[in-house]
Amino acid sequence: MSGFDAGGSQLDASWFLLLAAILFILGTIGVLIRRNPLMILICIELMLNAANLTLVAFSRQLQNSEGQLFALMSMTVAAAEAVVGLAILVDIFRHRDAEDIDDLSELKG
Amino acid sequence: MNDLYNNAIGHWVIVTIAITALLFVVLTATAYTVWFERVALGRIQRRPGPNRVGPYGLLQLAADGIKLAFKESFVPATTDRILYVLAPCIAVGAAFLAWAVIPIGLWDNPKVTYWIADVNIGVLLVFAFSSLNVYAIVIGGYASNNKYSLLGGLRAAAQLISYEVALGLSLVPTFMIVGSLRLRDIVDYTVTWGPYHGPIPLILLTPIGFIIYIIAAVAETNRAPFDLPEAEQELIGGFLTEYSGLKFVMYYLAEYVNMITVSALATLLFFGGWYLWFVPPFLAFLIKVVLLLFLYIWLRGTFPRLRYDMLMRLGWKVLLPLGIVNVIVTGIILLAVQG
Amino acid sequence: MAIAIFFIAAAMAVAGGIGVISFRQPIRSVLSLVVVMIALSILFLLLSAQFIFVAQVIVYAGAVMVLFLFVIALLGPAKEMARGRLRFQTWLSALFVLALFGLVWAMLQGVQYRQPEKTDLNTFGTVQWIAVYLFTNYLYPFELTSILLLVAAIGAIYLSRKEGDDR
Amino acid sequence: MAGDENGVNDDKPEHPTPLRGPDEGLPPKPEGKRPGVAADIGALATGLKTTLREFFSPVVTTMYPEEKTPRSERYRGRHYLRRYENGLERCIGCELCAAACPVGCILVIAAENTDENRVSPGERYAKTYEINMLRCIFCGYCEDACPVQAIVLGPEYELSDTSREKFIYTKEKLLEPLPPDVEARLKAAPPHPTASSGTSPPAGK
Repeated sequence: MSGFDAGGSQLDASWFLLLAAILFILGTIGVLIRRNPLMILICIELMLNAANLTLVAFSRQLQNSEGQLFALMSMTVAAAEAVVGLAILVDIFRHRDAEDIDDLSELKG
Repeated sequence: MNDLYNNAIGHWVIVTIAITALLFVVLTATAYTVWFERVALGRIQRRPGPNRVGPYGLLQLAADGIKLAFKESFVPATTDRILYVLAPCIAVGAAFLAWAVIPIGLWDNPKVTYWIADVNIGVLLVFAFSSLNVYAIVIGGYASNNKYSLLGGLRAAAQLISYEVALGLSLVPTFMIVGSLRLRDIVDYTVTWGPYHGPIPLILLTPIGFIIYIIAAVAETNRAPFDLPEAEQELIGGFLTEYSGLKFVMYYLAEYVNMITVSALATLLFFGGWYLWFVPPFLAFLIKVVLLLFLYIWLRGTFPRLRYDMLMRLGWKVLLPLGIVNVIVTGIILLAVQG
Repeated sequence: MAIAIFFIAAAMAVAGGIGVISFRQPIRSVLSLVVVMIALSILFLLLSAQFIFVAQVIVYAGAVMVLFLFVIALLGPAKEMARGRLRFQTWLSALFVLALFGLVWAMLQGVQYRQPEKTDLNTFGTVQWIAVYLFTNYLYPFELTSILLLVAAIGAIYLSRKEGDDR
Repeated sequence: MAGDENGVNDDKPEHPTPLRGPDEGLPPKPEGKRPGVAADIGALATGLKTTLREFFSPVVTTMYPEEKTPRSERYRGRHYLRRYENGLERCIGCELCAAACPVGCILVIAAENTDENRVSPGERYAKTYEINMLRCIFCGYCEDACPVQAIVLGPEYELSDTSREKFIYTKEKLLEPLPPDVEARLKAAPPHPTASSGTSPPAGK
């Protein structure tokens, strides 16, 4: 593994990837075990952040621009996703008290 | 000096001293901004303002501070205790962080620099830190568990996000002209216009940008006439309703630090920072900041508070399109000038 | 120094991540997520991605999460009910996820990085550097995301308007 | 402020705060044409100009504890019990002030004058004269009722103190040498003091 010089000490991209993996896993656990739809959205944001970290870490490791640009794009997508997701959630909460995602299993409004 | 700075430990010593000095300066400046506001508002209303504690009321702030510091520090019963205490801390932290990258002045001989960090994304960093400020208000409003506080917090969230867009957009022409985000480069921006060659206050090149900036900045700092989050008359203090004593002081402090921050930023971005004929740099900077602070107070003393829908309409339907047009026009002019 | 910063930020991020999934009140989860984001922004700075750092703080922490906070404050402090429809669901999911983590870990053990391209590290990650790529090579995706944002904004306005408010 | 605002104040509307509907009483809006952006900005500039002018005009505050606003001659403040020039008390203990007092804050207990102990010119004098200043509404009826003009309301209004008991003003407290301005006021309308009878009604009322 070839490391890169960050502030005078060797810090390998693997460290960042491992951290990103941990965060992604935490996000996945959240999506799986939490029931509040809002919480699931929050956990998805956490997973997106973890993905961003891998992108930027690879960008630095390979000294390539694409990773950072892709991270920017994914931030934009995350913002759009959050906006639409929250709008849907507010709409759902307006109609019914949905504290459990399983309550939303039927399509009837 | 340079040897000390290049030494690893010396570097940290200097940075620590700089941070301490800056904290001292900003805190003192904040105290006297409050004094200045009270006096200026008084004069606008033909009152003398504070004049009891110390000469010209200069120690009024010390008296107020002592009074507030000795108040009982309590947390109302049904609040979210952790968040309730955390919120004012966020306010102060976010307010002071921005000063890490604001350059105050520069002596040429001997070379002394008045800043902690001179980074090439300086302006963006200031925005980044000030964008965290909204948390203090929303969390404070939410944690107080009070409908007025909550309304104040929600208003603040909507208002701050709306005006942040206009604020950012108002500065884009400046960046386009200068071609750098480093605050020092923006201050050092020089032009050659026929026989003239030298630094120029950028307000001459982007007057519309300055107008949008000052309106958006007043809204960002929750100052009158955009002080809807704390509107005393309708929301009995908004997010501040449940706060008292030192926690209130922290919010108050943060508000005034933010005021000075945006004034300093406007000085750097539009008024040529620390350049003013023969005036020494630090003093020149101070004069410009004080004048901008006076503009703030003047606005507060003149205009009534906007209604909420008017605020949103002003932000989204007036300032935002104006900002976009300003960017486009500046771009066209730049293209025409530079070829 | 860099290693110390990395570990501090990583610890912040992991603690925040655990907070996100374990706090009962949504508002605390959101604030934990903000902690994660700020920790990640520090890591971005460590990876010399200045612009991503600023974008992370301004866009993610400063706007998107405020939106979450706004919605939570609007909907009130709804704690989720601990209803065990599948009692072993939590442990099952944790097991699967741990298996996934093991997979990633194993993958990371054998990772081989490509030889880095020769870039000027003085400009790497700066705003100018990003902007040059964003407005030349990657203009098309850039415009696409802007359209996506526009569509999202219109969709959100449509979704959140009141019933029968057909103006 | 004094110069240009007097003109505005002079032509007051007949009803200072008329009750009106949402559109009633508002100036009619010009038909078809909204005021332009320039007019709006002009209005803002006018506001800023006004406040700036006020900023540079002199302060009108009275620095209260050091300098006081002039009192009216008829100001009704703290009570005094007067004396005749020869030092005798005017009060004859008739209790008319206590009877006239709408809040009943005056207590008078009279005693007979004797030749050895002559306090007032009349038959009787007030042995006890107390006013509860917490109750007093400073209406001045006592002053009206007094046949010998013994009790008067002076110009003093800073009556704060630290306990409720201290607000029951006793005769010792009330019988104070008169301040010069009240003296002057009373000299302007002399009540013909008749030392012998003392019960003659005050002239000029």
